[in-house]
Amino acid sequence: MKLKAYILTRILLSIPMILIILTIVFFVLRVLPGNPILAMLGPKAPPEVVHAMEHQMGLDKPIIIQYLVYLSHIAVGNFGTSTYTSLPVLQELLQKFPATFELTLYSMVVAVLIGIFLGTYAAYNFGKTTDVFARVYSIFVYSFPVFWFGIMLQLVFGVWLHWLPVSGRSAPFMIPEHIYTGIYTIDALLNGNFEVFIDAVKHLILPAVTLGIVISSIFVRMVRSNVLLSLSSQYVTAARARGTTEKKVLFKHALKNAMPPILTIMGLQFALLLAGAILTETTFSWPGIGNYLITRISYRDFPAIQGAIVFFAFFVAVISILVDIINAWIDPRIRY
Amino acid sequence: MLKRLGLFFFSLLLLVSFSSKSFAVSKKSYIIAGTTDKITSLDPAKAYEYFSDNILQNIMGGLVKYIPGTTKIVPDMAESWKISKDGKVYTFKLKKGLVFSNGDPIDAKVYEYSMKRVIKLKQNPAFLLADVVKDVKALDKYTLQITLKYPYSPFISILAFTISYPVDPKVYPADKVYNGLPVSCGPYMVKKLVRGQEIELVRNPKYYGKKAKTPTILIKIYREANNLYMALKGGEIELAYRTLLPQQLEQIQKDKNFKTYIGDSPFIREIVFNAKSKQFSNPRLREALSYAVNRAQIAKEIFKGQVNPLYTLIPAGMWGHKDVMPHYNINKAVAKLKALGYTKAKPLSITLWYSPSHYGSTESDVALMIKNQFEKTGLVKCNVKYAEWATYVDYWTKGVMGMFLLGWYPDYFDPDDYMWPFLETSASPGMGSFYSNKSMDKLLIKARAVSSVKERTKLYYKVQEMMVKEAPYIPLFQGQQQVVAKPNIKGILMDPVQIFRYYLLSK
Amino acid sequence: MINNVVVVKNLKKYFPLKLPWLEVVLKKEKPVVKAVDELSFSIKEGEALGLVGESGSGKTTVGRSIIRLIEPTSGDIEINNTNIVNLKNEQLRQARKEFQIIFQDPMASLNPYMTIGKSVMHPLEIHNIGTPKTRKEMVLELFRRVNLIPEKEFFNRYPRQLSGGQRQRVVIARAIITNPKFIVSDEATAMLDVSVRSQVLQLMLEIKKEYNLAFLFITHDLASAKYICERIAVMYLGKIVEIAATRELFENPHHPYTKILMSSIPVPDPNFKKEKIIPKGEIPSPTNMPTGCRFRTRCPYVKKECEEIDMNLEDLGDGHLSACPFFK
Amino acid sequence: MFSQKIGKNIKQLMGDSSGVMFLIGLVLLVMFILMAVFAPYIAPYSPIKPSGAQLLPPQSGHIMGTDNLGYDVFSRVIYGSRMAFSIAAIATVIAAAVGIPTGLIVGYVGGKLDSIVTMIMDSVYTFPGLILAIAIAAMLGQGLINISLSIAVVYIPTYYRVIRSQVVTIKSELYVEGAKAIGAKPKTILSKYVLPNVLPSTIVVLSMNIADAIMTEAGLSFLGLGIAPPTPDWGYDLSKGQQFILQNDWWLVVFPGLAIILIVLGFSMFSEGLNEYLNPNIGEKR
Repeated sequence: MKLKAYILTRILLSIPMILIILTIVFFVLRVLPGNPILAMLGPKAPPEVVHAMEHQMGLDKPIIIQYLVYLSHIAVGNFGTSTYTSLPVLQELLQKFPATFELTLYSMVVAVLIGIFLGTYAAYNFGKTTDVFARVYSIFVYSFPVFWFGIMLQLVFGVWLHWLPVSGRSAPFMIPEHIYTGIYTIDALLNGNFEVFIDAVKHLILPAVTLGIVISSIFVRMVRSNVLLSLSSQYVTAARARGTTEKKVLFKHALKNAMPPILTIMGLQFALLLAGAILTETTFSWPGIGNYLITRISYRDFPAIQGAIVFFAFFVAVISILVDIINAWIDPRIRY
Repeated sequence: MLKRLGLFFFSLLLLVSFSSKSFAVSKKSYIIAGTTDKITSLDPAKAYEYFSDNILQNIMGGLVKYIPGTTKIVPDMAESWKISKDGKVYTFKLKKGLVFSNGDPIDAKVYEYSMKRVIKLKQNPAFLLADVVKDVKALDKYTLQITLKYPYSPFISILAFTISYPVDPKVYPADKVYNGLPVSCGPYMVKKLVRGQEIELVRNPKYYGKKAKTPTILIKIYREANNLYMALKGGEIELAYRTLLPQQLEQIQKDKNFKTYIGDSPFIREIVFNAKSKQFSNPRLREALSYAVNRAQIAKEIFKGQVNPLYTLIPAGMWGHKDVMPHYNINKAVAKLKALGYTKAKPLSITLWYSPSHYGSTESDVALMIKNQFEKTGLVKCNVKYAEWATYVDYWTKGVMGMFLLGWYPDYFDPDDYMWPFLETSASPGMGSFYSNKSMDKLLIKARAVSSVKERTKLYYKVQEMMVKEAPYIPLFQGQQQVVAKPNIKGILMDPVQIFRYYLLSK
Repeated sequence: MINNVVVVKNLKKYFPLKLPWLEVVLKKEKPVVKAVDELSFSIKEGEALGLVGESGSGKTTVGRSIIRLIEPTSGDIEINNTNIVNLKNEQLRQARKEFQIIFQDPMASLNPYMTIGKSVMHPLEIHNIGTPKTRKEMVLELFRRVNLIPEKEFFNRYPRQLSGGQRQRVVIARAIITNPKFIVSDEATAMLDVSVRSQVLQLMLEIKKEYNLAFLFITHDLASAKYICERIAVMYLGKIVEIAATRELFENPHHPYTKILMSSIPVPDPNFKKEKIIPKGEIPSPTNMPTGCRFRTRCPYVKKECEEIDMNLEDLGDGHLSACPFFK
Repeated sequence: MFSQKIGKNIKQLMGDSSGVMFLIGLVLLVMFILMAVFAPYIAPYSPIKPSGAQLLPPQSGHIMGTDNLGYDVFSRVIYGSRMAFSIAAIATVIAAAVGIPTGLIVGYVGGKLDSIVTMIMDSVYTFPGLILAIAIAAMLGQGLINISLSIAVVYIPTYYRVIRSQVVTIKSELYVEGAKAIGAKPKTILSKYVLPNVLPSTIVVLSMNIADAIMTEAGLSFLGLGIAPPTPDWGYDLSKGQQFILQNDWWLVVFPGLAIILIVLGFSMFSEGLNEYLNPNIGEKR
């Protein structure tokens, strides 16, 4: 099967996933108590206004109709209007998304770096101290609640040492002048403003390290077992026999060949990373989609909640498609 | 290699943490404030919670305004006004040459457009105008006539509220809430708004009144009290307004690097009983419970003395306030509960509801403390339940909850706003109490129509005395406004109407 | 006159070919693999019919579809005068006590979490034969018969605690406990050690005689088939190419394929020289079957006409049928 | 003979590190179970009544200090184990009760039903569990059952997938075909032939899942979507404690956090060891 057809299949297959998540959330939200109109208008709103509003938002129609209408809107990228701010939900989400993306991106970098180095070294020193450390590390860190670990880092680096800011994305006046990507570290560099860049990095360190370390437990384990596997394979033996240096053996041959499964796992862990991102965003007041979701839940801002979750589903789908495509591109056997 | 990499990251960390603490906050040209409040909308037709309104109060103005630091209403964009004898027709003469920040003129037509727009859009606060205003008409370019449905003496206060502010008809659509950057007509204008992060106010050069003292105000928006506190302590912000935790405020009051300003707030908290519910329909039971509530303990232990116990619905400091409700007396509570037939073996079993985030993170503590106070009688078994705000609103309007915590922030500065919505038959369902009493209604209507403050005070005394007998509410406490700032910040005004005026700040 | 216990007519089993969904959607005709194509044969009471062929010839599919473990695409299967193709689920389930199957891998055919006693007793419970008391007795007696002694100890053992030969005896016991009329043996001895194999073959032969069973003996090993079977059918790519009494087939093989198979039997006598006919090339892919005679691509005697013939069995007399019209 | 077997097993377990892990995990779990069962005897105070001054640092009488309402932190940590266990247990039981039979039946029946159900389950599985749980919990509201339910929904696919994939393999095993051949009903085949072969791996997934469920519950409570106070709950106490972290009241955060870590550690070590022992071939957890 050709790569293009594979990509097409993969994309088509992810549509049901988004649809199913959307459906679950839609019905869960609608079936349960709580009146979004009242939440929006306040209890003082006269009943006829409430009814008019319900009518305007289509909440008086049968739930199936509402569902179909919602689907047709989503299909054309209309996520509805927030009942809390009256802003288009998509616009709000797109504004929040770069923050979440920046956080997850750097967390992933932290996790991958720790995972690759610790995992590879552990595999290389199989059974020795490094290895034992790596295994204990991954088991321990896996048990850390993200938010707890975040609080601890805040306590140490923010409250006690005063090294790093404990919350938010930027200091006052440190939002990049021109927003291109919404990712502050990149925008600051594009603006050529090094001060803003440093500020963005400072704000990123604690949340990204928190999330990165917690996720890294899985990477360490995966990298270790995959590198172990490829260290015992014939091409590594062959490379050694040719007199390749150990460092080259380790990073060029063993790690390279262990990469496809690691990549796949990275893709799978992305969901975990996103879930962690919500807790991290809450802990560090990071103004991303997670924070947005949690805030809007208390206002029962249906369009916003649904929007955020659909957005997450999209994000997960896109990432897993990307990972699959990269994998298929690296290893043609995966296509079938 | 690992070592080298580690060293690299460590030095990067050091570099990043020690370099560039030097962003230019020391310049006189701006003040950086911080808050935990959130902005919903800056369209006067929709804005209806403290922070959005407060921003509007700094970037816009209306026909009338309060003299800063007082509750006295004076003309603002109006030059003068007349009220007809029957109290139904208000005629305003506008000042000439008024313009919005974009240069568009402000005239009577603009006001007509704005007020009609509010009523048409039917957003959250629209009822303030819609309920009483019959018609708005620009008689000529500078004359505006507002006709009411019935004489309503607090109406002039409503005109000082954000709902009555003029909007630019060229920018604000007539049939939709406007979401862009506001067009201002006040001391400041919004230069930048990054939701959930910060809002930047700059001086409005076209403002007709006194220019704002500081060219730029940056308000950083924090998610939690902790973040706000941290930012304040770390020097990121120079002023924190709404809302630190009581413990944090207590600590910072001892800190010589900061100055704390405390003032009364018209914000009140109360327990609401659903008078229609089976369990709480008996006024004697409600009375018995009100004896069990120890407001002083709540004020002291949860709020560190930063709120004041309140024994009526009208806040202290406002005319009409009368201390009427029973004070804490556990023996009386026990006696009254016993008289109602409750014993240790057969205790009264009730549920107290609260909403966890709407009134800040202290709310669950308040609920738990009240539960413990009820249970201290030994004759009550009190459950505590919570619901998120939207569900909470739904529950109380549907009468699901029998007893719950609620708060009230006035729309206009008049005792009517503390009495009518709570006690009048058509209004009380909105408060979840469903309280109804015909003689009470008569008193309340009368108090609206009369314009003499003396007369009205008498009437409200009567209302409050009647309320004690029925006890549909247990008022708990009255809030404070608290501002913490660097000592060099001047112009912080503790306003009785709790309008925080950023435009008076300077350093 | 001895009754036919099993009569199979025109049995077909086609498997749909798995393709990527895109191609499935685009193609009108769904390609199939013709694993079993128009097979007909019968087995008499007390008779064993051998079904031999290379792996991939479809003989296992025959064994499974004949007792409807997999659904045949079409055809009639009469067992004990009942056409089991038409039976509904529940009827079929009840009819199953009349015919049983012995699989190749005895370890895999026993539930690892069930003692072998329970495993053998289970068919009795399913078909409600005997009472709970007598069932155990029946099992123990059968254990003695198949030489699983001490039988009481064996009763409570798990499959993993048995040797391969013992396991296959358990499987045989389970197959005959309901007193069936017909048993399919699917390479039942293929995975056993040579030493054990003959014992198990012997047991099967005895059982066949004692119970007067009809036996379908599927194997790729002509020697085993010769040992047990009265008649043998040779299969190639889903078709029977030749069928005859065992002796007749061995003495007088007619179809070129049979000849080739014969030549591959190891012969104990090193001096016995045999004409070696080795088939050319690989066995063709079943998805891309040759037209005409399916064997023609590998037949040493292939002619031009082979492209056009139907592979119909022709009677050569005395029940010896062959599908090659040319080769004499 | 039996004791001999156990001795051999322990030796086998202790032989490599997974055995040590298993034992540490077991000890931790037993500790927490005892804590939950005997909470009233261990805890010095009621966890839902003030028992001293507010915000006392750890000291004799309050070895983990008190919180902002004067509740004893130690007592709340002890009682918190009850909440953790109950929610995790209820959620896991619900998830297993739905996921296992669904996996069994769908896996066995196969065909279109299989493709559809598997697609639904996979969708839920790939979606970040916590986020889904947040959405459901937020809407269901507080309460033991509601929270357990929202967590359960997230874990149903985990069971379904494990069971289904094994059923699909086991279905083609000869002994299942054999059972069909002897005329066993599908119900009998599922319960007597398929299920027993699936159970060992299910037990491992179960114990891994409890760890995850405890973590998810803590996350939900931390976000304020969990159990209503004053019921002792680690996640809630943590989020409450975070408010006071700037006043250096570290004990409010450290102790409930450690409790979560240790119980999750206990479960994951236990299940990891169990996994290696029962079926070395079963793959990754989420």
